[in-house]
Amino acid sequence: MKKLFAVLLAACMVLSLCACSASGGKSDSGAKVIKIGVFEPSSGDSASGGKKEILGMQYANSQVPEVTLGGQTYKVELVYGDNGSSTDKAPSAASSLVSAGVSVVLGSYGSGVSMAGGPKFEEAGIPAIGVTCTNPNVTAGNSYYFRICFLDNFQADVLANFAMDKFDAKTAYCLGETGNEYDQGLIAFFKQVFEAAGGKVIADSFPTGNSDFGSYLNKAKSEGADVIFTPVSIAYAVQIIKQAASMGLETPFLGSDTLDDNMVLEAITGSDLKLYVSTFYQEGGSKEFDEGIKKYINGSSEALAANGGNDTISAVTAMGYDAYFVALEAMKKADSGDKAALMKILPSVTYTGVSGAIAFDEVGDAVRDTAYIKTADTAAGTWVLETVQTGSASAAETEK
Amino acid sequence: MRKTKHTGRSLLAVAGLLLVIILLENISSWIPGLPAVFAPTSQLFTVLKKGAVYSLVAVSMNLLNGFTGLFSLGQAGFMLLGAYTYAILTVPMASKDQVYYLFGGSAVKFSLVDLFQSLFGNTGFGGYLSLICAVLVGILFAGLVAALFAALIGTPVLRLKSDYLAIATLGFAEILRAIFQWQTLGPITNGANMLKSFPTFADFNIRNGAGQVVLRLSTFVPFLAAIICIALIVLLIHSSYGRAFKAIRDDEVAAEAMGISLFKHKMLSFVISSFFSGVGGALFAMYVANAQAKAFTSTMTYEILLIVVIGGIGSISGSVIGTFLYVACSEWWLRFLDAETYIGSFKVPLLRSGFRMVVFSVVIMIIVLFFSKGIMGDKELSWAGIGGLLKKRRPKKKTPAGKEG
Amino acid sequence: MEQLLSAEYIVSILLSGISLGGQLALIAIGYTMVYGILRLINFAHGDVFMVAGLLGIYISAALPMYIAIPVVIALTIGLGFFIERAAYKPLREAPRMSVMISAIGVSYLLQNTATYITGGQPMTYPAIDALTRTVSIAGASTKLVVIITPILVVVLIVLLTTLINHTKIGMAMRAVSKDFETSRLMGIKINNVISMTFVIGSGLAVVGSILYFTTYPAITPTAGAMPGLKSFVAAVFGGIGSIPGAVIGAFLIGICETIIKGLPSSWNVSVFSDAFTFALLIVILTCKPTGLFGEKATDKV
Amino acid sequence: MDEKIVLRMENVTMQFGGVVAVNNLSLDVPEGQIVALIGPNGAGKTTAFNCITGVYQPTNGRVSFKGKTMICSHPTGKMKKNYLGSDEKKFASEPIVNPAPDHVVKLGIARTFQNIRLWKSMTVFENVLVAKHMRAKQNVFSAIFRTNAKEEARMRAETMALLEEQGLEQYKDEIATSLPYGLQRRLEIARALATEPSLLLLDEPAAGMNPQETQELAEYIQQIRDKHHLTVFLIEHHMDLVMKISDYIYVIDFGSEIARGVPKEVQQNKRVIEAYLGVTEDA
Repeated sequence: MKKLFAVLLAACMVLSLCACSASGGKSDSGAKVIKIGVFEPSSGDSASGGKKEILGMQYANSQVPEVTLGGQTYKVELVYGDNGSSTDKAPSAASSLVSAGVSVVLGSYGSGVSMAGGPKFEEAGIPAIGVTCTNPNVTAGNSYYFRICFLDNFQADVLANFAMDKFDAKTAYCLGETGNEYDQGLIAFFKQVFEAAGGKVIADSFPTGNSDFGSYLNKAKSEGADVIFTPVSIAYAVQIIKQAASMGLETPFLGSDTLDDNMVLEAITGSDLKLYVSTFYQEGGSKEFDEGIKKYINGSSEALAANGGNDTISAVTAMGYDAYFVALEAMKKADSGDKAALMKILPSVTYTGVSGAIAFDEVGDAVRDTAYIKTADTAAGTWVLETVQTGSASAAETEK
Repeated sequence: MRKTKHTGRSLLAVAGLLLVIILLENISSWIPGLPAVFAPTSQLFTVLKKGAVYSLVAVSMNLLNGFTGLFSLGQAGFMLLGAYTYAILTVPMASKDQVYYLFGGSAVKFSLVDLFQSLFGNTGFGGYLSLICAVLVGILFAGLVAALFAALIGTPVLRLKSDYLAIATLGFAEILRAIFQWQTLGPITNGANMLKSFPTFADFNIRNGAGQVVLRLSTFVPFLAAIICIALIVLLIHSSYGRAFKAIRDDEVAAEAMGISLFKHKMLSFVISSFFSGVGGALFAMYVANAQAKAFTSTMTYEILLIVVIGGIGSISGSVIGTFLYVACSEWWLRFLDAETYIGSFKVPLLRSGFRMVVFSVVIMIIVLFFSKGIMGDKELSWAGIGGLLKKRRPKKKTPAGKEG
Repeated sequence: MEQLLSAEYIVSILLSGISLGGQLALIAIGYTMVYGILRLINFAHGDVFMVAGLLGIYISAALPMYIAIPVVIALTIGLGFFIERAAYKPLREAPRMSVMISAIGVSYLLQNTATYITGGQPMTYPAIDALTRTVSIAGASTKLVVIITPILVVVLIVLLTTLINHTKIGMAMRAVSKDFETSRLMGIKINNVISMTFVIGSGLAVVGSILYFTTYPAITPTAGAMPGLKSFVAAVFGGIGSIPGAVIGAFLIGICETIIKGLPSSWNVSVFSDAFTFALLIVILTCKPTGLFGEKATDKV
Repeated sequence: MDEKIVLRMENVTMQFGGVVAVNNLSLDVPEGQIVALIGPNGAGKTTAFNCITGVYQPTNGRVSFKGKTMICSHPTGKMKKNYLGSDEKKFASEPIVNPAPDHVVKLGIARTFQNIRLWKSMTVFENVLVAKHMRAKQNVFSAIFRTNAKEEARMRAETMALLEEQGLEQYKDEIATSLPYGLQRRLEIARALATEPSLLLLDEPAAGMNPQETQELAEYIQQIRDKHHLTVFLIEHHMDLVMKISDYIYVIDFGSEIARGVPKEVQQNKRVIEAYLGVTEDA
């Protein structure tokens, strides 16, 4: 028995080694290939968001699978590195992309993982384009990280103002995950704005892996919150919404871009909760894209599953779609697929995508001043556009 | 006489190994056109770096669990202490405001990096020297803080027996994690958020004026650090104290009756093991280029415990071999299982994200169930052993089962 | 601050504490019984609890609830039984450390398999009407499950104690936990006793999982890890091997935890809700190394 | 009495819960002599040993070594109410002294075990070498960095000498537990000697030996006593061994002393014969 297993184990190892060397040499066959690394969570708490972002890239890749550089046609191949939504898995996922020889990296959904993986890309000299990682620290201190989305200080500003305008809120209860850069960053910025305007913020956080949100929500209620701000991962958002729904909470919820997800929508449907989220894109922004992506999602069972079983378009999908074309634009402009060349050209790349115009500032952040605020229609189970906030760009600037 | 010969040979082997590492790291820039495995971006180097760091941690855990017979599960906690100490002390002043942006800067108003740079300058050789000094001192402090903490909790905890000790140390690690995530300590620990921007292994690559890498040392450095620390542990184990530890492991009552103070020696082993776990934690922070309490969960301790068991409880070389196999499997060799693969138009079933870990855990279960002594048992890799192996077996056969029983 | 002192708030905190405690108690019994007999910390127990939750989701999607629940119970018990036979029985003669490693391995395998199947995303537990109905106690509205949990726990524990004290298999269990070797020599079928322990433990874990996940309806692959660890702490706390000890420990931990979470946000202490459990444990262990109701073992010299 | 008393037990009582294992035991072990403590199975002999060596803290009583109080105790806490022995007032005013076993060894009392407790993963040589650890002049740093090389060399040389003396040198690289039973006993004694004791406590050294081996052991004990200038205090079952080598014998049953005297006297004592042959279970 032991011998048998020993042989089996040995065989496994030999096989896997072969597989490794095989995958290394695969790109040599056929057309020339340029690899784009997709640094996204396809497992873990943020998997739902990561998969939708990937969907946008895949759709973009299916539309434009080739790029012509220096008179030669290259096939664009997406290489996936699953960062498992966790900062401790992210560096090794980043390394796997680096070792796969990608020229540019797209992602990740979630700021913490982007920050954790960033140094690996910087070390290898590979530029990375953040798609929806909104925390300022992703690009600050890492010259190789760019991003095409707005920043958390802008988002928090928009939401805080919205809370005060719409609900006349005086007290806000903020709940985030302990140690999640994204949550904590947003809460801190929200607090700055909200308190500067004379409001009171109660900031609280729950430990990773927590599932008892009843206590927190009870506390929010008892401390007299006018609005509850929960910039958390989808997984937690779903739980918070469900538990709030079962408590019959009347306080309106504010969410950040992560909550713009059909899993959250599904959780809230049928309840009496009020939820407002800020996001990058609203369905209807680009007819052509909306139709195309819906067709793409409905066209394959896998894509449909990745989108959560329906064809509601998430903003992150649109952002993923745009990110792919920004990368392609950079390649065209540099006329090369070389990582160093791309790094050099990226700061000057501009592109107008379905989510708006994209250009980078000196830190590598997108110059963006539009956020959409959507609300959940709990009866129909759809997102409804509440308002479009064109935040004073100065607000974002002064925060820095 | 025989002894000095062996020491000489071991030293030579270690020096050789370090040389090979430097060669391996740099060979692709000297000889172009080599297979992709040798490129500095290859997963090979990730495995080597992580392997070096983890093998130190595994060996330090083995010192406690394998050689002293103390079943402690606090490893992640001590690594956390080490990682944070190192990070807090070495985040450069210039980056502090950015890193601690939620707390309006850091309460630690100095940085070892800046301290040494003001002594030796920050460019060229002086810069390199101050980097080395800062990292060295940082790592040393990392170990000391972990050791100090071990000494503090050792008094109540070490009186507990087996499983109770295990659960108490596990508990301490969890408590530590909570403390380091506490917002109130934010100005020091950055709350629960990530510490970054401190010197990492990549900073040791020697660059020329134009910023181009001339000599890569980013794999060599963790190897050097791990080898020095493991050598110290080996020296300890082969000393009078090491024998006393083993006596405690074999029979506590007899050890005590032969004048070996249980408390003193358990404490010694605990503190020393924690010191090296702390150093390992600092190296781990350098490897992942960030420090965050979230990463140091009990899962990490279990992972290291599995490595120790796979390598063989009570075998240093086993722990090291086990680590590299474990890391290589989880990070490199089995990665293809995570990618959806098509052979022609045929989609290979089962392969998708997550499958790697399933296969990996099945492999671990097989090892645990059928080779419960681990790769090395409690034997050590020795010159005589290698010689014998080469003579008796065909050198091809190098599976973990090669030395079962 | 003052709002937090309202009766309604305090009642709601205590209620959810008691219900959490009851759920932990059901898991803790599995730990404590296995430990009593095999001296094994069955690290996989928390994951069995998680798998029971996942099974609940998948099976209730295909079958009506009143059929699904018995099926889930049967499958989980089968899983517990299978784990013992496949991963622990072969190591009966091996050092205790090996068995514990095997338990960690099983836990790893269950978590990774769950990650593979669910994609690591949280799955939503179906609402069981009988449990999710809202009731109101002392002004605090709460789910029915919160009230049912402690009652069910007490009933189950009375049943279990009867089983242990008044049946043949119960007697065998007590004998084996007192002295493994002698019981074997006396002709007790050790393997049957051990299997029975796992069956009971897993059975209670399923009930625990139904109650727990009805209250906290999201299941991730690691959803069993923390409750599992806490229940184990509860078992150690009460003196491992002692069933009443485990139950009391679990209630204490459940209540303390919810109280800490319920403290004013400005104190910033909710991060210690898990850590407090361990701190409590360490204090108890240093004062009374064998837990509250643990038996003192003296080494024979 | 002109001979020096090495070990003195005064009113030592050891009570576990409601069971009194050793009851009010007082005895003297004079320097250079071989003193035996005998009694039927379960009489409390090993418990008495454990009270001397610091394994148990006696419930009441005092143990002095070379005229100095080494262990002293009186009932405290719950035990105050439940104490079943006598003389609890005698030591009540004295501070409780309860040294750890290793401390007792350091003072110069070494012991062997009834059920041999050698370190199973170590060789014969290492088993003895470890026992040298306690008295070595070194610290953990000098040990790691090998600046204690001289000390280490001395320990090794002394260990080797001890093994040669005990006739164990040809087994030095064998795993200790693989030795034949008789040699394991001998090794355990050698290991105890390595701690450089002045008092040697032997817990049933002849258990499991045949008459031939017992005979050898008797000579051996006397030999090492003379060579290492030891005082020997032993627990034994084998009457012939005890009668042959002991200078003085204490007999206990149910924890209490029932007789004392030189071998001859004890042999003829009625209560001893009764204890061994009659009322209680057979020894």
